[in-house]
Amino acid sequence: MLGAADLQALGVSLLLAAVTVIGLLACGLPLAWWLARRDGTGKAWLEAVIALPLVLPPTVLGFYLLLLLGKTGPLAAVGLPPLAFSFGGLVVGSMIYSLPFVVQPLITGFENIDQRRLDAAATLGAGPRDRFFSVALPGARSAIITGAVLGFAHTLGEFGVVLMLGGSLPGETRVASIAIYQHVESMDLASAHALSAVLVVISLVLLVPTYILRRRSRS
Amino acid sequence: MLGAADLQALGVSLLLAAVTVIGLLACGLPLAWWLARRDGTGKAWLEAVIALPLVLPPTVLGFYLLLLLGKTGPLAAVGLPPLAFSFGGLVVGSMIYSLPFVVQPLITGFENIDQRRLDAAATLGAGPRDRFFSVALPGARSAIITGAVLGFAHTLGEFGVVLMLGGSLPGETRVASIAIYQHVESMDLASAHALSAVLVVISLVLLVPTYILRRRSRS
Amino acid sequence: APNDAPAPPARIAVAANFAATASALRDAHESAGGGRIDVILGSTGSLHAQITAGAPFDAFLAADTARPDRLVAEHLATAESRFVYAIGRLVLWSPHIDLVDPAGDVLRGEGFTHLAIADPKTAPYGAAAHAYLEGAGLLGTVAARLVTGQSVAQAYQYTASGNADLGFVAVSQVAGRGSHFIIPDDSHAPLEQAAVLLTDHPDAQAFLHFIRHDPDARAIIAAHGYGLPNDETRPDARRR
Amino acid sequence: MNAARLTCELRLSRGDFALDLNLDLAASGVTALFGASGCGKTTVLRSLAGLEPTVKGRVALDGATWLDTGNGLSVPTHQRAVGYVFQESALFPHTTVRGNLHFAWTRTPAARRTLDVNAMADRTAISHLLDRRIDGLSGGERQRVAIARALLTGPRLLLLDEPLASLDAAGKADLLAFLAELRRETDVPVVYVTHQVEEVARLADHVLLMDAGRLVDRGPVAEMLGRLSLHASPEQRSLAVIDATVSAHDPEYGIARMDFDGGRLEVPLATPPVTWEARLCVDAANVSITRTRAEDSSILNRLEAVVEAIDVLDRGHVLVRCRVGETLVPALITRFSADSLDLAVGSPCVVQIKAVAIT
Amino acid sequence: MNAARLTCELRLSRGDFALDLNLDLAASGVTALFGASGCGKTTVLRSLAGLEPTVKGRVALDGATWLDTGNGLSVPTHQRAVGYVFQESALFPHTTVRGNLHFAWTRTPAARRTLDVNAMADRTAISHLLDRRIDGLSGGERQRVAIARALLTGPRLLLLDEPLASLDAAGKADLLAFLAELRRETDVPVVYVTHQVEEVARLADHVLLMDAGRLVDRGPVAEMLGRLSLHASPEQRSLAVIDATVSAHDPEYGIARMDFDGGRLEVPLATPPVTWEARLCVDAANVSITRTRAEDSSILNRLEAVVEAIDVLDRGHVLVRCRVGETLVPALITRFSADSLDLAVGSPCVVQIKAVAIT
Ligand SMILES: Nc1ncnc2c1ncn2[C@@H]1O[C@H](COP(=O)(O)OP(=O)(O)OP(=O)(O)O)[C@@H](O)[C@H]1O
Ligand SMILES: Nc1ncnc2c1ncn2[C@@H]1O[C@H](COP(=O)(O)OP(=O)(O)OP(=O)(O)O)[C@@H](O)[C@H]1O
Ligand SMILES: [Mg+2]
Ligand SMILES: [Mg+2]
Repeated sequence: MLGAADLQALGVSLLLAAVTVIGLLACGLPLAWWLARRDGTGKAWLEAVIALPLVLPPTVLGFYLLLLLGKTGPLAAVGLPPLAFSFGGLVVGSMIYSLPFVVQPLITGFENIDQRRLDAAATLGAGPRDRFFSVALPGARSAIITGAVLGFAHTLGEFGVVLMLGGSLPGETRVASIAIYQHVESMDLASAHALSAVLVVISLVLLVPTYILRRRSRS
Repeated sequence: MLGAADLQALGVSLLLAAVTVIGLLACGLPLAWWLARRDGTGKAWLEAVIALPLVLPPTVLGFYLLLLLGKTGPLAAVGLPPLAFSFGGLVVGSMIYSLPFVVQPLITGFENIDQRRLDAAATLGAGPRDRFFSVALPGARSAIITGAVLGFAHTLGEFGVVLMLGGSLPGETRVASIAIYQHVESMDLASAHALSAVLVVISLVLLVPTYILRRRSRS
Repeated sequence: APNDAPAPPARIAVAANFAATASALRDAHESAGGGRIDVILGSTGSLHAQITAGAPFDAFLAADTARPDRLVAEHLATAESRFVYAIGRLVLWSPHIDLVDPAGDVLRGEGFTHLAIADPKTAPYGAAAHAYLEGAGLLGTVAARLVTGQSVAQAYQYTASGNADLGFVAVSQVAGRGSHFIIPDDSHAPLEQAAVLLTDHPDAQAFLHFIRHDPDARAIIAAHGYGLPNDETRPDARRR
Repeated sequence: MNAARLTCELRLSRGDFALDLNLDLAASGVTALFGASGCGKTTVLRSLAGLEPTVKGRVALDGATWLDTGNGLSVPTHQRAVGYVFQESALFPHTTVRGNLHFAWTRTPAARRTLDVNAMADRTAISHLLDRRIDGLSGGERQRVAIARALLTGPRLLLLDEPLASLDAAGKADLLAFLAELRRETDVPVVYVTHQVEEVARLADHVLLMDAGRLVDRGPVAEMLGRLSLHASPEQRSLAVIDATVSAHDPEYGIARMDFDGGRLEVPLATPPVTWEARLCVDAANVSITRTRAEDSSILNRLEAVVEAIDVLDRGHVLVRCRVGETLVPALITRFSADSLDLAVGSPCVVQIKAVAIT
Repeated sequence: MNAARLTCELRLSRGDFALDLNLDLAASGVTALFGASGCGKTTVLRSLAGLEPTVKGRVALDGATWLDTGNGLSVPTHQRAVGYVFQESALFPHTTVRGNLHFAWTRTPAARRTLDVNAMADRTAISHLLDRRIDGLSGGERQRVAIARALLTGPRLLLLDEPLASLDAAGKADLLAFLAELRRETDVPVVYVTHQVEEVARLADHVLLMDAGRLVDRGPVAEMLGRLSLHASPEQRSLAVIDATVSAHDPEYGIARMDFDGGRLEVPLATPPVTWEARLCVDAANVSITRTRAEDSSILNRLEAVVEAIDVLDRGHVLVRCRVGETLVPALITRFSADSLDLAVGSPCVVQIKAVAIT
């Protein structure tokens, strides 16, 4: 039912989603932790700015990212290799676009951690880093899983940014969502349905155990 | 700088985002509360299903929704009015697409509420509904704001589902994201930039006080 | 950097409305012994923006002539490589067998609630349909019933799914089903779709040559409902 | 008093811990639940409140059945009209002290309302805290708020889990007096968990002693506190609990004369009492025994008694339970003294109680 | 002992509450922090631990400066090496009891380690709970885990905020003995907050009395407990604190003979003592006064004394501070008795202490 190209696109999608989530957690966890401990309007501004990628249509965001990361963009001007039309560029684009979905739940999760536990950890000799890893992360586990799932699923379905920034290069930047779009555009609805179904099934297979795991960690 | 059509589209966008968020909270709060109190694999499946709209590209999701909610779809067959090309249809489509962004943070927020507070409320005579309103909602306040912000911003930027389901009827289903996209596609970059900037500024104006409010509720 | 790896397949950026035809052409080209071709779909506007930003495409089959011309002007493509490879034909179509009369008078009546059209601002087919409606003095009567798709493909999806009773779509999309009225070519600017070569990738050159000159290729294009330019024989007014 | 009773059969098992308890109590007065840490006291209170979903058995208060798992009946917590002060304060952090009290007040049917928010705050000495948020309270302040909140609901059953644990002596005394007053004014049954015998002595009518999920002893407070040392180590003090009436007050020396069925006691009391009934407690360790009266000591109270039982607690300690009229007065003395005084069951003797040791 | 000291000046203001405290303590032994609910005890401990970011002033322990806001210095909590048992248990719910103890153990430098996880669990009677999750513990069990966790870190300063509040009598006695042992074995200074005089008497060397954020009195434990009733209501008991050595033990009667600088006491002690030093406490309410010796009572201990001070607490109560040798033994008696015994400062008298009232 699925052609080799579709399978390849599926592989790129899963890889992209995985790398994006890992990257988002790597940046998002410290950022959210930092923000959760801050107060005042400066923080509110930063949080609002993080949510901003959402308010632009993805294609338009992709367009701006293309201008930023492309051959003629400012990054290229300072000598960095252009990221547009490469897997790396897709990762950057997806991370920017999915950032709020990951960081926002993390901030909320970190804010909910009982300050007394952090105080206790400090009296037991745990420094700030240690407290982050040994108290904050386990304490926000459920929020981390929520953020990771939202980021993962959103990256899988992402389309506008990826298409614009990645250029749909087979094997590198053509992801499943683009492949589905192409099938629809070429009026090959059967393939579109099949690929959609596979994407949905794979997502279920990945998400259900994740949610079961999240529950287990609570009781 | 902005034409009348753009302003109208902006109005539709804001109205759509507001109605969608209200609708999502109205459905999402009870759903999340119910899910947060459940356990086991059944729950994990349901949570995974809620996340599924994310994994499909929006246009494709819109396409399926068009088939489902349209004139010839199963909903019309059972006598419901077709939702395609109407503001109501957009609301339904946006709600389905943004559901996970609202419900997931809410579930996490509700799960974090200290059971002892709910127990205490019960001994003070508060029934289940009352506990939901008087203990769970204030307790999950930060998560609710997070969910609402993500839902609002995502609806503003939403494009694929809205376009597919709405038909871009000026004043009814033509939203700002479509207008920006049109400007970009027709290489009217100045208008695209202007409208994007207005959208971003409006979002900031709405989000910053929201985040300040969320902070205030915590201390 | 020189290496022994086989050259990557040629990447041809193709306007989405030409997707099905392009696949057929690619298959024909490959079975005729041509090199491997990757078809990359997008809206003409997006593809143009991507090419401008350095996208590694080897050729561009646009849905209009404006973007290829622009690329030529921007020195991203050579003028010699530009040619019109197909001429779109607009049709008023409905999946219902008896809704659209051969004269298109249905537009004057109240027999429909939604009329689908591609976005006149971004899609050539939309602009053509808009021009037809304007010329026929129908714009006022149908304006409130117009539903606008992002592309002609979406206009087709609106109509084919029954959500719009009828729509302005490409002949290439409808393949004789339902009822239709072919819009006269002279009621709007010709829907010429031009191609340009962006690199000197041999397979891309070969593919464009195939489309331009090969009789089989031209037959495939025609079979998908496109008109064909007279090519060399017909002088192109817009050419420099 | 008619037969209003609290009956319960509770069974629950949870890892190593199993609860198996059958109770039938008069549904009035204060029942103290006493026992080592981890013996299941909190679990019993939670079960009575309907907060332990896995508990099996029956609970009925005053004719109304709250739980009957045999018949699939379990009245939800919010319909049980229990007032519960939790072991760890469960105040609502999203609102102020007033908000917490108001929460309880608005959910109390008018018929069950007694004191209003301000009056209750006054009685529990938290008026100055009303507009504070919960996380701006000290531990003891929180506990007082939790008590005030539970009392506001005018409950039909009051469950108190170590409610005075982190209060200072004065605060404890005030709240104990308030609880004792409540006990006199209303006939709400109270189940009171504490590790402090003084609190039990001051408040309770009945004592239940638990161990490892089971009831090991029970009885009226005077009996039980008179033999508490028998159950545990000598650290667990026995007490005399004497219900008495004030018959005279000497304003000059601030001393009240209190009559009880075994005689008369003199007790320091700075100001004349508000009520004539009082409950007096004396730690068994503070009761001394002589065979004859010594007249020149500072010990004011000397009562004729008969030795009813002598229990050797360990090599060093003997608990001599003396009967003074109808009242049991336990004396904890050394075995050496018991021998040198030649005490035996039935011996007449004099129990000496310092006035200030009576509380 | 050299001059290792804990000095602090703490100033903090928070709404109605202002803390203003200057302290200079020997950096060894147990300092009890005593005072009414809300007077700022927890705030002082938190300030010492570095958990109150808004506190101003100086804190120095044994030469090392932890806080000096004048010079912008504040050593972060995790570098202060304090062990802290919080008033509300702050255990980590995401792991087991063992996980909580292990957390502390792994973060303790080898040089400061004393008991390992299992040994500590043993000493605090929580070995059977090691694999439980925190929400499967009763209130008292949590408290024991919190104590074990704080002690594992081998702290240089131990801060205990009502650590024994929800323990039963036996558990309290065990842990008190363990803490007393720690006090003897190590010279870690301890600041101990409690509302229970018994705990102060048992453990403390020094007592600080706070009120509304200020220090109102301080002194060695015997002095302070001897006059505690003077500061507050008579509910606040005064105690005699007597450091004595065991000179003989009668195994037959389970009685030990204890010598102190004012004489000899007989105290019940079932088994021979492990250490020869002991601290004895007697509640002032349990001390009676005679002018002459009465010989036939069960009261074993009669000590010659001189009245040093007589304080009228209220109309009914008098606190007579008697000097027995060098030791202060306060007696709380009625004013009536004081008058009838015709006591005055300088009067010779006999203080009677029941053996079992000595704890
Ligand atoms: N969720 C649980 N899972 C397993 N065991 C539990 C759980 N909750 C409580 N226990 C155990 O049940 C027993 C009874 O606990 P409970 O809280 O009723 O004791 P308690 O008598 O109130 O003790 P304390 O005086 O310390 O508060 C304890 O041994 C405790 O360890
Ligand atoms: N966040 C806060 N905002 C305002 N006031 C506070 C805050 N936290 C504590 N307080 C007040 O500071 C004072 C001291 O509190 P602290 O917790 O130190 O008292 P405490 O002596 O430990 O009392 P307790 O014996 O009841 O535990 C109290 O009056 C309390 O109400
Ligand atoms: Mg308990
Ligand atoms: Mg405190």
